Amino acid sequence: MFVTVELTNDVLKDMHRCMVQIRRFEETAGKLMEDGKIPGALHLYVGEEAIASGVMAHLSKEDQITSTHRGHGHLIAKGGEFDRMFAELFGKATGYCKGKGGSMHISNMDLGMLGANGIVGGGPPIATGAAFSNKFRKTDNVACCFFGDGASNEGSLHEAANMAALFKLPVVFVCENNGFGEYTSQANHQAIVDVADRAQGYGMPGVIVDGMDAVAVFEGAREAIARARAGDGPTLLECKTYRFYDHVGVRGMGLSYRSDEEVEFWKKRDPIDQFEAKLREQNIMAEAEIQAVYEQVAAEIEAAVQFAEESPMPDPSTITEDVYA
Amino acid sequence: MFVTVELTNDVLKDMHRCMVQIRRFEETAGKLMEDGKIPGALHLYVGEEAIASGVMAHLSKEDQITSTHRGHGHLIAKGGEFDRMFAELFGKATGYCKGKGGSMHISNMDLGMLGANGIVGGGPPIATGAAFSNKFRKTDNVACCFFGDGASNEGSLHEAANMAALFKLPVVFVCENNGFGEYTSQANHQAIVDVADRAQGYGMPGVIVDGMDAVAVFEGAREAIARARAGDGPTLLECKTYRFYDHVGVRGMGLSYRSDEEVEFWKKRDPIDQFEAKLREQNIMAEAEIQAVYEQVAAEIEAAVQFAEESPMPDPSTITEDVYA
Amino acid sequence: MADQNNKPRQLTYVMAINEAIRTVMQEQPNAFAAGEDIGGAGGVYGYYNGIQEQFGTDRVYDTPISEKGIVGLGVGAAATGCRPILDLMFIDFMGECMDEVANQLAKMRYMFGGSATLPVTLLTMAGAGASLAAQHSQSLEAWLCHLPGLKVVMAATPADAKGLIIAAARDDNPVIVIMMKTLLALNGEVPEDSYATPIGKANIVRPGENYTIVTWGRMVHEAITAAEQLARSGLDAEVIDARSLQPFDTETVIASVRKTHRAMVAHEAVRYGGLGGEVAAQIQELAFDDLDAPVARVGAPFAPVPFSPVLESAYVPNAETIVAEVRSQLRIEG
Amino acid sequence: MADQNNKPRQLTYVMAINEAIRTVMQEQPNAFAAGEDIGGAGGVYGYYNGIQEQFGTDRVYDTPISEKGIVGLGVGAAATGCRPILDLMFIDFMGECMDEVANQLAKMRYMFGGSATLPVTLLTMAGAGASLAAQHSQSLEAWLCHLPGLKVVMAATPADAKGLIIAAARDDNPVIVIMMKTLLALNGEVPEDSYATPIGKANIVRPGENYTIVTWGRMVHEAITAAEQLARSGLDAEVIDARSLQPFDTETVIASVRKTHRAMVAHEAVRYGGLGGEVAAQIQELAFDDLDAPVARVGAPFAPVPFSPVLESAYVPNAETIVAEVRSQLRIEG
Ligand SMILES: Cc1ncc(C[n+]2csc(CCOP(=O)(O)OP(=O)(O)O)c2C)c(N)n1
Ligand SMILES: Cc1ncc(C[n+]2csc(CCOP(=O)(O)OP(=O)(O)O)c2C)c(N)n1
Ligand SMILES: [Mg+2]
Ligand SMILES: [Mg+2]
Repeated sequence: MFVTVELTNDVLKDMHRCMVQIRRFEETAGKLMEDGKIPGALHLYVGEEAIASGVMAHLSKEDQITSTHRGHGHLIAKGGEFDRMFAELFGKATGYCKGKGGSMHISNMDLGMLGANGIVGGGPPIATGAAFSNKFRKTDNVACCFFGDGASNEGSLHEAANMAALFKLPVVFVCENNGFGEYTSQANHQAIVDVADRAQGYGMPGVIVDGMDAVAVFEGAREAIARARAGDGPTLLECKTYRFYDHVGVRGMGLSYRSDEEVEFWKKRDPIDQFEAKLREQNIMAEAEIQAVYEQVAAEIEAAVQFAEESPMPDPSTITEDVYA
Repeated sequence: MFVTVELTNDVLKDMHRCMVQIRRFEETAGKLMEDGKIPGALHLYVGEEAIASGVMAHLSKEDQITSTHRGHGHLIAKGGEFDRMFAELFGKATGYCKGKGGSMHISNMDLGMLGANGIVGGGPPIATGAAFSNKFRKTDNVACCFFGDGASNEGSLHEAANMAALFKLPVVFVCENNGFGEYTSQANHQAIVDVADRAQGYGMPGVIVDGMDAVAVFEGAREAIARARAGDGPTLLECKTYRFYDHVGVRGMGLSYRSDEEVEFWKKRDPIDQFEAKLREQNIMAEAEIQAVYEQVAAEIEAAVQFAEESPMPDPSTITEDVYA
Repeated sequence: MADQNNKPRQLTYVMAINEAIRTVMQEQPNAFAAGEDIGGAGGVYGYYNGIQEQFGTDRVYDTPISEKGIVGLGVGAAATGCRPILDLMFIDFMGECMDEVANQLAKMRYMFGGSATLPVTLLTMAGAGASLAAQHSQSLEAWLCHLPGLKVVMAATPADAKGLIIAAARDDNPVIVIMMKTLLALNGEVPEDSYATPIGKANIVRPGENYTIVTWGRMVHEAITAAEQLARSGLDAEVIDARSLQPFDTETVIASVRKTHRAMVAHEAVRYGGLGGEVAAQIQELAFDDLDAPVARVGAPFAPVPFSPVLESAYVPNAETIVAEVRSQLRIEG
Repeated sequence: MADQNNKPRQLTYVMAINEAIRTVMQEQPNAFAAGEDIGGAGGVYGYYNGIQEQFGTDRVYDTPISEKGIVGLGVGAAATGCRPILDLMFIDFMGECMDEVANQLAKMRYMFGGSATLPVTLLTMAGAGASLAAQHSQSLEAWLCHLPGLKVVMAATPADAKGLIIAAARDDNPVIVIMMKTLLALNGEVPEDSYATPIGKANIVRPGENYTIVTWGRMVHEAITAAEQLARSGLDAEVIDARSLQPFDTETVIASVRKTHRAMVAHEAVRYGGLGGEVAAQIQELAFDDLDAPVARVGAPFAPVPFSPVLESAYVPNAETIVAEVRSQLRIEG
């Protein structure tokens, strides 16, 4: 059996920092978009930070993930650096994708982050391929595939899940169920309540955890990832969560697809607030230490935004570069 | 509630005749193919007759079905006429598709047979559309979607099943699980034993019946179809079956993908033999009456083959006809 | 309602789409609309705003994110008496449902010997220019036009957006209506009544004497701008909005080239393998002796659409690209 | 083994494919093969015969019927150090996995700013002539060639089938190798050693002086037959097997046309919107002043592939179609 990551205080602190990093990155990105500095579409991860933090606590750089259109949080948790991330969102030459990808394709192969994806359901077959590769190359690495409740209705997930179970591949399908695909509620896109109910139909375990609780995610992911590393095949790990901002951008479009009460209900369960309350309660981090994290992260972000702002735009002559190896 | 079809002696006799018709049609088609009279690929339904017969016993012409590459049996059970069927297989102008479709696209809209399909998994979204239409047009018709165990791994089935359950559409997904997709056994294409296990993940019932027993299929279909007509949504009805001939054509390719023992085991469970044994046992049909069916069917087939042989080939000038309405 | 000064009514492209869908839903009791987020949300680009409210949840359906499912739903429903209006948010998602589009929707009638009729209207959004990167910015009309059984139209103006959608919905064949995301805010004259823009008929949007530009979609406007610039060099370019890409109005194009003797095809899609090749090939086939110069082509370079605005704006062909190409084709200096 | 008389070895097209796959599996330890029924059964056309036996179930995988899954598997595995050989039984099934092919496989490297490398080889079978009807007989190379990021090759001979597959597998880019079902039994000389047919280089299979036929796939053989017939009318046609459709060897084609002054592009795909348009457009762009006649095009009529042999054989272009088109193009009497 593989040694799994234990939930030490250091791990808890790392998860906290990670959530704060994601939150601040996203809030900053949202503002920069509203200020017209970030072009295109921006899908923010605010509210869902516990999932990326809890899962990625188990992964090394050699483990891979596939992400979604809502991918910044996954990249940050996988070790992505703010400066190159902001630079990418700005469309700068110094960005992770040299400005060619932007938010929806942000990625870094060296960190095992096989890309945000503009195609809903684009990730699962690719994650399955990475897991196949891990097994084929006789490594003990695992691939984690993030996807939404909306994405769970795409055929790609079905095909990938079946294949992963059949070949007993080291992959974890992490469903970030935030109750909506864009503006369509889960009740309006599927007749089931738990996406995890689909696991059995592929011959893999389906596990449900509270996606607003980083520790619950951590524990769920620990088991699933251990199973994958041990060669026992995939798991469908469903994390119940909520996004605090709109589907795209920051503010709602004036649409009434979510009631104020619903939003308030979930905001009370803010994954960071809850986590910090526990950290304080259990004397793992004092208030000052927590505040120090925010200050450090704020400084990092400020520097990164400056880096991005000062970075050069890509040269138009590079348009036809990077098409072929 | 809708009145369902009761299992009267007449219905049993109809089912018997239907199975014999399919068997004889397929055997004849196989021979004609070997004689070089039928071009292209022919996927025979021999061994699986109980399914088409048992399900179609409940359907009227206004109910629809979608079929597969193995579609002759479905069309016969839905009321397809031998002469136009053979003519189509021969590529004649008098065929159901004027010779343009052939075996893999044989169809008849007037009979509610929305086509064999050369694309594995092509049927489910179309059947779901027909079911949608039934509901939209406020009819009480139902659509039955036939698909194989191999097809169950296509994304199209996933998307269709989810949508059908969500919209509570009058459709029955009939899985003809013959244990193989071409030459690949079920164990080599999915990690589950029962395709019906997938039903729960869409929020619909999954039911397993003996696909070699027309009465068992009839009863399973009765409930599923009644549910659909009543507006209670789809059912996944899995019928365990076996094909007696090769995946395509008649004889095996010399491949050892199925053991002789396995084939023998299933041939002992021949759906027609078993059914006739019961008919005799329960004095529903005497031997002579059974034999008369074979004779009538043989005569029908002979006449139909003659019709097909004597029919004209389509005129090459028709190539660009029927592309647009 | 006609406006008070009795001037022809102006409408944005997005509102013209909206009005067209409402018109179709009114005219055709068996029409229903299905697509992702078109119901409660009115569609991500808003062209479904208010339509579910008006026609009810029995006529306008939010679907799961299941493009194969959506197109298959349309095929099955159309074959059994409905007239579906399907929504494929971005043409880039065509890859998800290409089997249903290419192998079922386009071919069913033919494979069935003419017995199936598939009055499906499929609306989808194409084009670059919104910093949406490689998977949300494509122009894939060439894939669709190569498929017998489909009709394909592309709307360059609010009036045509309305007219082509209505024409598509009245047509008994599957028609794919490609709309342009960068034109959504464009204002134009749009008649209030119900009318169909004939499918198969190109539109001469700027008559001219000695040069022909055949184009479609957003590029129609770029071509007009280019024509104005070229006028200063003494070139009087005729701009033809092909509008219907399948069937294609070869006749109008050839008549123009016989008059002008020089031609270009311009589209936003990647140049290599784009429909421009087909059109250029047709022109030289049918008007070879009339041509004073090779038929020129303008299209995007051979790369996916880049995200960064500086790259994207250099990538997407526009009026300057057209003018530059004409100058080099005709060896006109500066 | 060289045969006893020391004559160059003959191999069928199907066996050449088989040998190529074996060669690649031997040369590249990180190569694996995955597809429907390629393992135990050796593939529906037999070109995988014996390969799983030789390399084991750890290198050769039967997959579920999940085309999206198969291509996605290749993308993910290639991006992380493997060199997948994927099998898509029929090119007609491209619709099932077009998203993975067009939006992931073709674009990943670009979207990621060049950081991902995707050495995927995808084998697939195209063409009509086997009475397999509309969904198993298509030639869809035009879709693929319009996609920056992919390379696309098509093998007309056993030697090229082997050489192109090896070249594809050695290439660090995604390469789609299109094979022709009607050529499987074709015999030809095939070197025994491992060799790569260069991607991007056309092959002049019949030199000629005063006419150029550019073609690919099965039509190469039809063009040669046509050229022999045309020789009787005093036309000495050069036949060019384009072989590599993306990148396309424009240079070789243009050099030929500059010499011959008359050209045709012939393919089995539907004529409208086929790659022939691109090639014809290029020829007139680059060799306009050399052309004595419009570039002709031969392709299938605008209809899906019909089932009935009498219809299919009238549908599929062949030597007669080519000859007839040349005669009408050059106004040569019967
Ligand atoms: C194939 C495809 N279909 C539709 C879309 C448009 N789209 C982008 S995000 C989204 C909703 C996704 O919902 P979910 O998977 O639950 O993720 P969430 O946004 O909730 O994180 C949709 C429909 C797309 N990008 N790709
Ligand atoms: C999309 C697609 N992929 C692959 C094939 C090739 N193919 C034809 S039949 C078949 C096996 C289907 O298996 P199953 O669904 O179990 O039906 P059965 O033949 O057993 O009745 C395959 C792989 C196809 N026709 N379409
Ligand atoms: Mg969601
Ligand atoms: Mg089967």
